[in-house]
Amino acid sequence: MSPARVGVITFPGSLDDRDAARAVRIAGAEPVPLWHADHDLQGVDAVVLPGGFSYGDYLRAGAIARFAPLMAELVPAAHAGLPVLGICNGFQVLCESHLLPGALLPNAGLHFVCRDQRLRIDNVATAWTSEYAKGQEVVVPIKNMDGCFTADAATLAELESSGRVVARYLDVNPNGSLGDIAGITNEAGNVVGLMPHPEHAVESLTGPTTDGLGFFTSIVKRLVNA
Amino acid sequence: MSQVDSVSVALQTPGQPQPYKELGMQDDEYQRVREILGRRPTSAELAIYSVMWSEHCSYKSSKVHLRQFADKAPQTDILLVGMGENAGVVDVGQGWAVTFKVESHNHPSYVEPYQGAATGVGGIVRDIISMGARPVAVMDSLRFGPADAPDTRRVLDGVVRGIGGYGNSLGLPNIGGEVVFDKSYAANPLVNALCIGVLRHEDIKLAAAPGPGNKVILFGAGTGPDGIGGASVLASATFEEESHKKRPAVQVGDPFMEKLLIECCLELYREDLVVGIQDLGAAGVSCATTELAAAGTGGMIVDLNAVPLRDATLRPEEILMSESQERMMAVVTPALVPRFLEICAKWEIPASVIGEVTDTGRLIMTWHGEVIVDLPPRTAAHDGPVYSRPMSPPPELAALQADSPGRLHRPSNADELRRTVLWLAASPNLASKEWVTSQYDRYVLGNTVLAMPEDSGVLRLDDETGLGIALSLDGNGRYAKLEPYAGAQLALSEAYRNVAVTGARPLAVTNCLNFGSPEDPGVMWEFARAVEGLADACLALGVPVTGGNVSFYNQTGSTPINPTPVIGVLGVHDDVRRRVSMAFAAEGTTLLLLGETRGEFGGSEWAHVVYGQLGGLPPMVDLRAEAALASVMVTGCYEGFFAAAHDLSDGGLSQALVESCLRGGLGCQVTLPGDPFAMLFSESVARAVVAVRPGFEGHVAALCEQAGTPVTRLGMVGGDSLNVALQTAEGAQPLFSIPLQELREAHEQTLPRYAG
Amino acid sequence: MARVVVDVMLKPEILDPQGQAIARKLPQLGFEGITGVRQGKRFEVEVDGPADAAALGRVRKIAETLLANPVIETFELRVE
Amino acid sequence: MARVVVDVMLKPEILDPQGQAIARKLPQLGFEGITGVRQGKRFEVEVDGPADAAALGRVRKIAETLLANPVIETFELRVE
Ligand SMILES: Nc1ncnc2c1ncn2[C@@H]1O[C@H](COP(=O)(O)OP(=O)(O)O)[C@@H](O)[C@H]1O
Ligand SMILES: [Mg+2]
Repeated sequence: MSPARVGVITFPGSLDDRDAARAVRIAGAEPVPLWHADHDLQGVDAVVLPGGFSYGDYLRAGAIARFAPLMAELVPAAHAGLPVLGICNGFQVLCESHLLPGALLPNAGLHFVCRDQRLRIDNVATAWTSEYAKGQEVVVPIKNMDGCFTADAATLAELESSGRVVARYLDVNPNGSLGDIAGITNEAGNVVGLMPHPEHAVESLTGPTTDGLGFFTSIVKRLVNA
Repeated sequence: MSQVDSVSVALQTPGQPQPYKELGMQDDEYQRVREILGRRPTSAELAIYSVMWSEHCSYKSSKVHLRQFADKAPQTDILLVGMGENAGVVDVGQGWAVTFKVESHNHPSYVEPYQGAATGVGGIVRDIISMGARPVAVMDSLRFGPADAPDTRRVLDGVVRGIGGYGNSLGLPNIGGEVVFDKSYAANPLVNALCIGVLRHEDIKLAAAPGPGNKVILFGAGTGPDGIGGASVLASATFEEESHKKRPAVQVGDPFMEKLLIECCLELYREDLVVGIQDLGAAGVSCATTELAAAGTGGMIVDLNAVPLRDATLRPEEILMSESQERMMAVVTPALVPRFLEICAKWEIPASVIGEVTDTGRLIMTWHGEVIVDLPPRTAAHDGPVYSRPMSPPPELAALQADSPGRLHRPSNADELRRTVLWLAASPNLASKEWVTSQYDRYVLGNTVLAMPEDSGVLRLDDETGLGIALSLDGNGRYAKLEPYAGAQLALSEAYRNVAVTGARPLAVTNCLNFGSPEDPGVMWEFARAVEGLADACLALGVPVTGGNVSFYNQTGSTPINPTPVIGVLGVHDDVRRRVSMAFAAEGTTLLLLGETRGEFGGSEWAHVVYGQLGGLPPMVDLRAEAALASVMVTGCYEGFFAAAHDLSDGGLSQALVESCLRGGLGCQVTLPGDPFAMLFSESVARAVVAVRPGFEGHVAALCEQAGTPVTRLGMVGGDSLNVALQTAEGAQPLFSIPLQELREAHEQTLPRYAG
Repeated sequence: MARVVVDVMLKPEILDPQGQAIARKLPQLGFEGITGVRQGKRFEVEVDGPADAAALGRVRKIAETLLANPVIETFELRVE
Repeated sequence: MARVVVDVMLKPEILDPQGQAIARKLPQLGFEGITGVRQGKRFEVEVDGPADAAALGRVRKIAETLLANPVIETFELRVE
């Protein structure tokens, strides 16, 4: 059986694309590099939008990348159920593309923050979190300038009542995010946006933990069983 | 259009006065230019010579001294590219090579801290790209005025944001550095940025333009009116009718453009599309064209009208001197130009062919069809003036050295010792730098094995074999002020030791020499002594200097900064999985102190923090002991003897224990064998504290015995406090105990208080 | 050539962490009597030709699709 | 209560990478006829009491010290 193929999109200014590809590989899938200017998703089984500063985060984080030709392919595919994980800048692009609600504003402290962050996984029904136990606490790096999740009150209430908050910050809220929200999912559970970086917690040599691997093994398992 | 000061005009108007003084040129330097050309220079030529012969580009005051790095270079075959290129390249084994270099951006960082620091990172990263390497990490060594001085917050906040803002956007992990506060840097902060790049041996690129007929391509950002104050003088002196807008004093960086440049260059290299490449830094197009031509076939023609401009009003002199960021110049064979431009377009990078390589031995530039530059490029790039400036020890030195800290009251009971441990741990120079380092991405690229607050940054280069490197960047201006020869050696010692305690074999050195005005004989003497000390020590330790940077004129009025050589040492890990961290995280491991402790307090943190005193002599340099300690550490780490290791430097054993306990979350119980004050706070060199895994105590003892490294058993790791006792004839007498929580608060609250 | 200014502000119901951080800082710096700060963006867009209805229409479209994020922001156009 | 608007822009001679990146992107998104974009900040400062000379003086001082960086930026005040 050939391994699942997980695409990793590179936008101009993407930074964690190689790291995301490594995490996909460690989880047992084949990473497929995808180029923002192409029109072809190359038949991948799932897609990761990696972290970074696409277009320098100029204007607004994710605002320009959202117009990439490949996004025109990705948005309908995601609506049709393709699993998509947006990490950090990827999360910002997903919000700008309206695949996920809300927006990410500059950190409340007005500084870039890089720290090993404790999180609680609150939704284990998504395509990317099935390998975690509900309420499981993990430590994963966070590193961003614009990580403050914001939405209007109705959207927020809807996210909470439908259990679409995927992960929350514990101990410290590093960026002023509403409801300590670190990640959310769409209604169908196939699109997930995360501010923390699970791809930097997949090897004990280079990460604070290997707690992030579950996001990648979740999708691999799902694709294999599909 | 105004008249152009072409070569033919220059020939017709030999007596025309020229503003060479305003451009910082001496009378005799100007005369030499006239001799070289056999006529007066055009204003464009004057622009080129004035920047290329500036202190910054020509190293005219430092050259005679820097030669020692080559003359005294240790015998080695690890240097694939030595000094003189954009950065040295070191063989780290398995076909891999590493290039690294540190550079200053001090003055711009005082004027506009954010942009000054940001463009400092940008500049050093381009040096590394131009060697053919992929940049893989950055480091930064920072010095500010006192933490509580009125202007420090502005400079500190801006500089840290700038380093982070630029480096984070490039996707380069920041893996270490320094933050030092001292009144000597109050109006003259030091911002030294280091970049590390990795490449295969066969991928090395050089800054040379060989092959007549090959095309010269300028790519990256447009050329704008950045950093051309001098050129405006020239332009307005020559073209009075032109109303020259105010030119910016500040260069602004575009990290997004630089990130694209990195990826674009790497793709160009992968397809082998360049025969020579050079980044544009200080002196911009002047520097890139003269250096490329001088190192190549010898000639080049350039059409300055082909340079893409951000500001259409720029005069040719201004184009030549512009220091706009994020630009590179490549030499490409004609057949490959279309593919080259295609790759630039893919990365959305503007690129234009601006000239061609020739074998005429002349650099010729045209502007609207007229020849405005016609000169032998070597004369601008390499044959600048060289000065042996007068030097003599600073008048105050003897008194300074005589004022030994021996006169200061020392903590004399357990309570005073305890308070001193906490006081030092909370002092701005020794306090946690988390406020700074949490603004830097240390994870990106996924190869960071150790980073702040560890002794060195450690990176994995090869996923399969575990090949890796370690880097540390250190300086100590107080030591160098007291004795510059020793001061430079002590900085090298510390960086060398920091690399070795992680288990890496120290290999090579880069340096950034931050000094006052070379026209001050006292400063010049300090500089010469520091260079001599560094060259001698590099020879003794067998680690060659691969490159570096000199920053002069760091002073306020006539008061220079403390002389501050900042030294970077690169080490190699054959298998990075065997690296050792400073964290006390394994209960029950045995703590040993390696090395000999003498009562050395000259220039110490203790004297600085408790009394604000600086005097006496710095700790004794002992390179033989340093090399012995390193051999113990490298072998011991590889063999898996150590659960933790931390070097001793500023603040001595006290500070090392505090840091290792807090890092690992475990306390320790130590018994000091002699004078507790000296044991805790002396800054003797060539020492480290190690936690030995159970069962390996004998192996370590044998290893140390063989190397000639003294060993003192201190105690054990464990518990949740730092417990210190004194060995007496009656046994161990408890001195004091500090809960980790109390230590943590002392250590971690200082910087946020001043900076937040 | 004319200049159209686009002012982009967060919707009033959206929390503005940047503005709040500034407002919090003011009393520490000795500035009293400020009850709130909100931070937004200002774009100066240079159009080719006059700022006529067509040009304004184009800038409005740019503001809607790119310069402002309608989920959280509102914008206003002004000719300067 | 009154509102003072502070517009902060980079000085004209200072490079604006953000504005340039936006301007470069517009033609690719199908927007023609834009010759330049510059991006700045807009602050809405609410003052306690009327926007009289004293209040404006205070906001000006805040703009100088906190909202704008006088080395590279200029600012303008406006009462709304
Ligand atoms: N400006 C900085 N940038 C990155 N890391 C820094 C900086 N300043 C300090 N650090 C890191 O903080 C830690 C403590 O610094 P320091 O006490 O100077 O270390 P050492 O004495 O071992 O050289 C080190 O890991 C160092 O690399
Ligand atoms: Mg150290």
